[in-house]
Amino acid sequence: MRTQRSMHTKALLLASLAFVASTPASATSGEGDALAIRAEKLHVGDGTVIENGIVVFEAGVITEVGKAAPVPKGMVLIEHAGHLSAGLIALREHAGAVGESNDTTRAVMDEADLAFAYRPNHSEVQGLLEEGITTFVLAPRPGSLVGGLCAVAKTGSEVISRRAYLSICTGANGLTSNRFPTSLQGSQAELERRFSWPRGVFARAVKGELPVMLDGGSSRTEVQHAISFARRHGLKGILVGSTRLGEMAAKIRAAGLGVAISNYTPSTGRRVVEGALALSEMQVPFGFALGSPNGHPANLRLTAAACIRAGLKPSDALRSLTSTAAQLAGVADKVGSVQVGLAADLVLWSGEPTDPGSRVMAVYVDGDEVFRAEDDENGDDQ
Amino acid sequence: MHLPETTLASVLLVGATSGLFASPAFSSAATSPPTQGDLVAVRAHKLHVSPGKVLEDATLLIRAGVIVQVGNDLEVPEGARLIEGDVVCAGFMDPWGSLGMNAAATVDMATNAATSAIDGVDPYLHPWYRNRALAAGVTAVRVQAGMVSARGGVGAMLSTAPADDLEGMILLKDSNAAAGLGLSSRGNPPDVFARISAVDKLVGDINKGREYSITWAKYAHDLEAWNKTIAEAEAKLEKDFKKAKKDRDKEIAEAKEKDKEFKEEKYKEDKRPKLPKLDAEDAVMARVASGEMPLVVTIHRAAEMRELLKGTAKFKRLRLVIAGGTEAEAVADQLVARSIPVIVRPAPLGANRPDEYSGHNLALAGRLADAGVRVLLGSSGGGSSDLPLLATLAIGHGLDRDKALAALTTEVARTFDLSGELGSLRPGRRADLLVLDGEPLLPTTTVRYVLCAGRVLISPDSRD
Amino acid sequence: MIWTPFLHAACLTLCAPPLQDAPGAEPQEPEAPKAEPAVTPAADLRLHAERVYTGTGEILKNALIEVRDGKISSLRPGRSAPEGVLQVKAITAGMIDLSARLHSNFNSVEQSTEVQPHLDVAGSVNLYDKRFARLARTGVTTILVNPLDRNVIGGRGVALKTHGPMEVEARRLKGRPILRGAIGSEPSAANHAAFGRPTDFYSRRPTTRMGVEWEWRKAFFDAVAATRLPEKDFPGAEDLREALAGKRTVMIQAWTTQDIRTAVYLDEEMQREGFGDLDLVIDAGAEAWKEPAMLVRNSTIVVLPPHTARGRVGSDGAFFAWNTASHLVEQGLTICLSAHGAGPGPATLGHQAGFAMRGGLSFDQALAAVTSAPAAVLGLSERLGVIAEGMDADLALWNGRPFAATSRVTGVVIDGAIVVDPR
Amino acid sequence: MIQQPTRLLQRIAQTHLALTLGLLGCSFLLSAQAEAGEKYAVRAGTVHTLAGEAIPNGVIVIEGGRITAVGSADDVKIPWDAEVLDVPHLEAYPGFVEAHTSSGMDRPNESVAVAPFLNVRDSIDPVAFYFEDCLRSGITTVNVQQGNACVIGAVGMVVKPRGMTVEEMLVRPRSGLKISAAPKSGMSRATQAQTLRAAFTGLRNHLEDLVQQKRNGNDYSRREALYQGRDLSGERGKGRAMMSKGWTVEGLELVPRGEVDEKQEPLLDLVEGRVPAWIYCGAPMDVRLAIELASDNGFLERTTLVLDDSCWKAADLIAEAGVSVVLDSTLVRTETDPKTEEEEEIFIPGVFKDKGIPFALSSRNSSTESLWFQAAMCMAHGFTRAEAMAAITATPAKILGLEGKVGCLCPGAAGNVLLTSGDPLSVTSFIEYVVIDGNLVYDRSADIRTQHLLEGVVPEGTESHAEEPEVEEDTRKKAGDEAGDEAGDEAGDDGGSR
Repeated sequence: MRTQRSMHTKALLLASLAFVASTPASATSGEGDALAIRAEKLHVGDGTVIENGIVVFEAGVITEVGKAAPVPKGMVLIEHAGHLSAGLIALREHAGAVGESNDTTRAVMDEADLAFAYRPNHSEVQGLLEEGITTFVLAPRPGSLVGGLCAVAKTGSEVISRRAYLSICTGANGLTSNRFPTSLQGSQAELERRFSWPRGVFARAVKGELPVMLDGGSSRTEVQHAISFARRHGLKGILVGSTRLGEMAAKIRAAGLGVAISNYTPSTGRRVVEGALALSEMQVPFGFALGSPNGHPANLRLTAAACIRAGLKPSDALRSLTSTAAQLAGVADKVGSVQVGLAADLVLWSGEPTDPGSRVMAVYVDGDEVFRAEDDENGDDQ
Repeated sequence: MHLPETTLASVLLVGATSGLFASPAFSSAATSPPTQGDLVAVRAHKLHVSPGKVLEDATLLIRAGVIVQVGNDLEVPEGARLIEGDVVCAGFMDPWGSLGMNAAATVDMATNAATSAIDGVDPYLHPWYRNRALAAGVTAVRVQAGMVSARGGVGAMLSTAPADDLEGMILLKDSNAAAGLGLSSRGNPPDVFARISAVDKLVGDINKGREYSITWAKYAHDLEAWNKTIAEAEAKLEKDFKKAKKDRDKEIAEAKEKDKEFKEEKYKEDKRPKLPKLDAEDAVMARVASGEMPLVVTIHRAAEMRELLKGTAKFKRLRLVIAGGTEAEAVADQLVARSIPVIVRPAPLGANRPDEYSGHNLALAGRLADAGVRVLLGSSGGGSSDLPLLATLAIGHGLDRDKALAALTTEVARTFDLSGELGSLRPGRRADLLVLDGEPLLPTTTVRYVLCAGRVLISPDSRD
Repeated sequence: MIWTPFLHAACLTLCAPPLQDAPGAEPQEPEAPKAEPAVTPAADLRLHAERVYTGTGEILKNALIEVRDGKISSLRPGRSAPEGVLQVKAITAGMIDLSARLHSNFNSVEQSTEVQPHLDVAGSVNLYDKRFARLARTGVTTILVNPLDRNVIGGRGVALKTHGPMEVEARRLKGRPILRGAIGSEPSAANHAAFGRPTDFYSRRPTTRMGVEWEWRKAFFDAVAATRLPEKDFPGAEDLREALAGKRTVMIQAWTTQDIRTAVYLDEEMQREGFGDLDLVIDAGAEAWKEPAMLVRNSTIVVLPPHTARGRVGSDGAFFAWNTASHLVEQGLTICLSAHGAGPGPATLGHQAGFAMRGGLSFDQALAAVTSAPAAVLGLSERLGVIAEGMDADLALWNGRPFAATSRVTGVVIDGAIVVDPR
Repeated sequence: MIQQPTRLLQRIAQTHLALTLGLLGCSFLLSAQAEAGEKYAVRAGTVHTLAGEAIPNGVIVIEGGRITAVGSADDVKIPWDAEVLDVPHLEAYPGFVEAHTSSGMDRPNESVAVAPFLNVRDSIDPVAFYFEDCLRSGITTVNVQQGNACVIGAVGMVVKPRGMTVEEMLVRPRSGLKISAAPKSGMSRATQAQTLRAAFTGLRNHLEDLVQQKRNGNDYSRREALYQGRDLSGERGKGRAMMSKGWTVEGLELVPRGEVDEKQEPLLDLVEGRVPAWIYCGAPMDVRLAIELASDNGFLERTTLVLDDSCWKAADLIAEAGVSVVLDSTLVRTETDPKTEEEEEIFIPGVFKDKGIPFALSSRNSSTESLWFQAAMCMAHGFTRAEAMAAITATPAKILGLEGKVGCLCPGAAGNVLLTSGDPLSVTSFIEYVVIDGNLVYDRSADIRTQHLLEGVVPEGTESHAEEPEVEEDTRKKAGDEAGDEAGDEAGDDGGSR
């Protein structure tokens, strides 16, 4: 139950700000240098692993992938004695939106656009690169009924999709004690009103063009309310924030929703892992939420490893970290796997990508090497 | 004169014959009711005797909870229970845990150097918490009262095996003394001024402990000398008694003649040495100063560490252990020179971490190990059952895999004087071991069997 | 107006010729069980009890109860217990608590404005809350969940069984709709006067009992006015009009005499104004014993708070005499008992019936006060409240004489399923 | 009537008062208000002695405050000069016994951690509302001990709930020293155990110093005793060798008992087994500490454990130690399994009955859920009537060492009789009369407060109670009572960590 909650007092950068033509990006997207990498094991992302696979990319886009992919003459070929996979994707992030991520003065901020709050070269964002995270969904923090529109951003470079989700808190997280709504029935009534006569973003959500990010809250009943709400209005999108999704797997599948698994912590970890296993059994697409800077970026792979320890297949875990997450975020055409035509977001590992014991040797975003593990001899360290 | 037996004097008087860990305080086989024929054989494709030393296709024989034989082609004696598996290694140990402790005792700020962790151990905790740690492969946990107080008192090493009473849980009664410098408690960071004086106060307490042991040793010596001189004096008086009696009669006679008052001879002897004042806290610090017990100091900032190392340099036999050590790289050379181990907390701490952990980096364990520092991994009370999983994070950020396994087994045993009992799979050791279906510390590896003192506690069909 | 007399008729017939089962004294001659072969069609569940207190005033001895798909299919006294059938000492109907206070605290009331008649508390009920199971264990099979009394008009209550499907909509009992409100100091507790800059929306009216009364009257007057002047309309006006038309029961929490009087005067004013007549139920009417006449005049039903050793109850310091229950029943009123929660130990509804009997209430009146009377308030008399063929199979199984301090509920059957097994 | 807070507990008793009571020793004193020789008789519909068959149409004869005869009307002759209470329509029962409470005192707890030199006599408030309520619910003997928030607390006393001064209420002056194995606020179980052991080592060091001084021929402690006015004549002047089952300091006979420091003397009495001990255990792990402390220091036989409802888990340990216990007022404990989050209810008196551990019940509040209600709850959970009644009469009397003196209607016992309108465990019956030491002390028809509670209206001619007295409720909020959402989300990861 919620007594007086501590509220963020920082104001949000309002949408009325002059639209910034192109988001400030450190790496100028587009003309990255041409490169080819051969790795002992190349994880395509759909479960297949190519022994000694080669990936070739030019101008930030992958052109060739394969065991005997032809390397154009004159192009540099890097030999990597380890694994290579697509960059990891986190589904609910606050890094880089320092203090801008929710506005508690009004319950509904449907037009607020998190893309404007994203500062790519903030130190919090750099921390993600060291953990192999190349793309993430920048979402508002819980606290308001409708927090705004989430953006999908490349770590350290530009926003690649400005309207990834409409963030909604149907559970107790959306309540505060000194403005409407202060009760669950109040918030449900308001959402019912907004979605029964939808305008603007609500109309696009009801039409299915704009997926929603539903923070269902912690108790199973609140998660039930979120699922039945989504079904009632035919909404697509993902459920976040609850550690008790395991028992609801069947309902979630029936509603056609995806899930973002919360971080593994010693006290709630057991239910998070059970939930992930139940979801994977019911073939519910799920990715991993991260929520740095409060959650350390290493939590992404740690949570995946905890699920593997409990029985999840490593290939399913990698798929959830990469391709499934890209599908859920609606950017599967740009990132999420090592395939021709996609962005050259690649990570070189010293071992299995889903083993937290493997080191991140190098990270490429849009073909540019943005991180290299510092070692005395350069390149591979075995 | 009856010497209170808890004082240090009795130990010193008796001399260092019975070292603490050899005395039966350490109940190795006491936990499992060993019948003579309690024979278990464990066969594995790869047997990690100790990190880095692996035997292929080896067998290990356990009798009455103790490993008796390890070798390649040992045939299994009939009547022994045979367990087979891919990989066998020693049980993991959490050198900085709280499993088994009463919650309030771990955050108690009123503890002092003499507070015993045993008084805070709760044997009635729900068994589910213990089974969860066993299932993760953790077979022993070092626990401490007052984990964030200035003086945590005397810690203990507990076994995670289920036991019906307190004695059954204890592996080692007095494993260490503890102190905390610059730690935040219940969320609020420590007062800056308190931090400055804390190091001097700790060094002062160790010094007081040393002087305490000296005064007691001196008292013991003086007492012995005094007893000897008194014994000699008595013997001499005994011998000269006849003469003394004759002289005395003569004097009485003379006095009567001159009818003067007869005055007895005044007998003088030097006074008996005074019993020094008893102080339980100084007694603990004396054992620390004499190196009998390691001193685990929970400390994070480089400035305080430098101050601590400088202040404790003069105690030659002090065995210091750093817990936390977020900025320990700055003093890595001194730590290597004085062979001071560091217990690192490998947890991924986000922005809402306690103040003293600011600057915490998952690569700390790897960098310290590369600099030659003895590294241990501990959960700092954050759940021992997750320690093996968190250890993989340390490996993923630069800690060598064998050093990580050592940090959970042999290094812990070595730091707390348990090398003869735990940490490796050699004859004479307590049979705490894990049977895995893959290399240790991999997420894909599952723990199939867990044995504590030869008793099979976790097996594939008993997984709950 | 049509509703209330029927309600009373049903209750009076129950209470009028109480079969005086002298408290404490056991009826002497147990009937000889007739040996008759059971040839009835297969039943889901069969129970045998030495005494079945049906709640219709009739006590069946050595009765065999059969249950099929959630309903009581047959009830035959004077039989010996067939082989393998669950045997208990006594069975009563499942108890009903109209004031179980099982809301999720501040999440259960919309405090942004004082009058929220249309908001349904079902949205904030957490069926996984452990107190449902605890209530079931004490023999309470149905409860009314109301919003927290922090608003003048809190909204709609929801009647739920304490065991069943885990969705609120599936478990909701479609009985008589309930509108929850409060009079006294609680609704204005969080409000403060708007001196200087109003810091939050709590610096508003009402801050006194007068203010609370004013909000009540304003709400009803505006609801009626809205039929003519559309600009007066507000969300929930329809609920208030239904209340005036008697289609929705109005349950008002009022501890002290002055608050009970305010509630009755409100109803009488509505009648004088010709707006309609409220079907009034007073919740936690501790001091109803002081002026029962006005309650009789207004045919109001009173839900009494739990017994207390000190006499003083509630936030307004009302004095709850131990004989209030018997005193009100003597005056011809219908009363219900409540336990305000489901603590382990003695705070159960069964014990409240026992303490009411200590104050002079007869056994049958006490049984009615925890079964048939609350069922009637919920408008579910045709399903709950008594043990008869065709009724819901909600049963409380006792290991001794019900409501005695020396016996307790050892088993519970809800919708024909054994929720707590006495074995 | 509002009680003014009387003297605070920490005022140290004057020496002369301690001396007079000390001289009276621990012999069972029946300060009977009735002058010796005054006779009283009760004739009731049935007399339940609880030690045999109920006697229909029974008679109880009380002379000088003591029961001299119990039997049926035709074979027990009522003395001609006895005042007779003839109530053939009522049933007679022995008075109930509250084995341990800290109610009825001005302030039940003392801030000083180790204060064995204090006595509850200074804080018992004879006109406290608690004692009036005891009469209403049939409690005729109460053992008042200091509250549980202490390390080593004051010496308690057994009183009857009748009398204008503490001396009139007295049944037994030194009923035991209160010790707590559960942590006092600001401490944890580790520091509490450490302080407890330090108190006994402190006693031992003090005695050894005294013997050492005597050996060295220095009379400092004698001079100090004289200076402080501690009387060294007679018994106090003589030394006695220390006899204890725990540990002894030889040579103590050299030290006159009067010279032992006033703060340490009660502890010495405890170690020598001359004063019983009441040890409060707030959790199962405290039971181990309590038993270890009692056996190490030689007073295990005279120890009674005062248990929190969670201590049922340590029942085996208690059975092994062979001590008796006073149970918490919560008879049904609800525990949540951290794995399945299912709730399980445990009936605690049943656990102790099955293990054969003698236990006494405690009242939950001083009127409607008093001892009779707790006994009724036991019957509801399967106890026989005899077992339930014994837990509030005979067993607590035995625990207090007053077996055969209170809690029974047998010749030689105190004249404490309850006259009830029916089965005392039934909700619908009331206690009509209470006789203590052969004096009628309570008559329900004259009890304005019960009438006010029962009828709401205050009978005319009696001033209305302006302010209702505070009834001491067992208001410790049990964890499970608030809005119990699914627990376990924030439960400690190891059950033990912060």
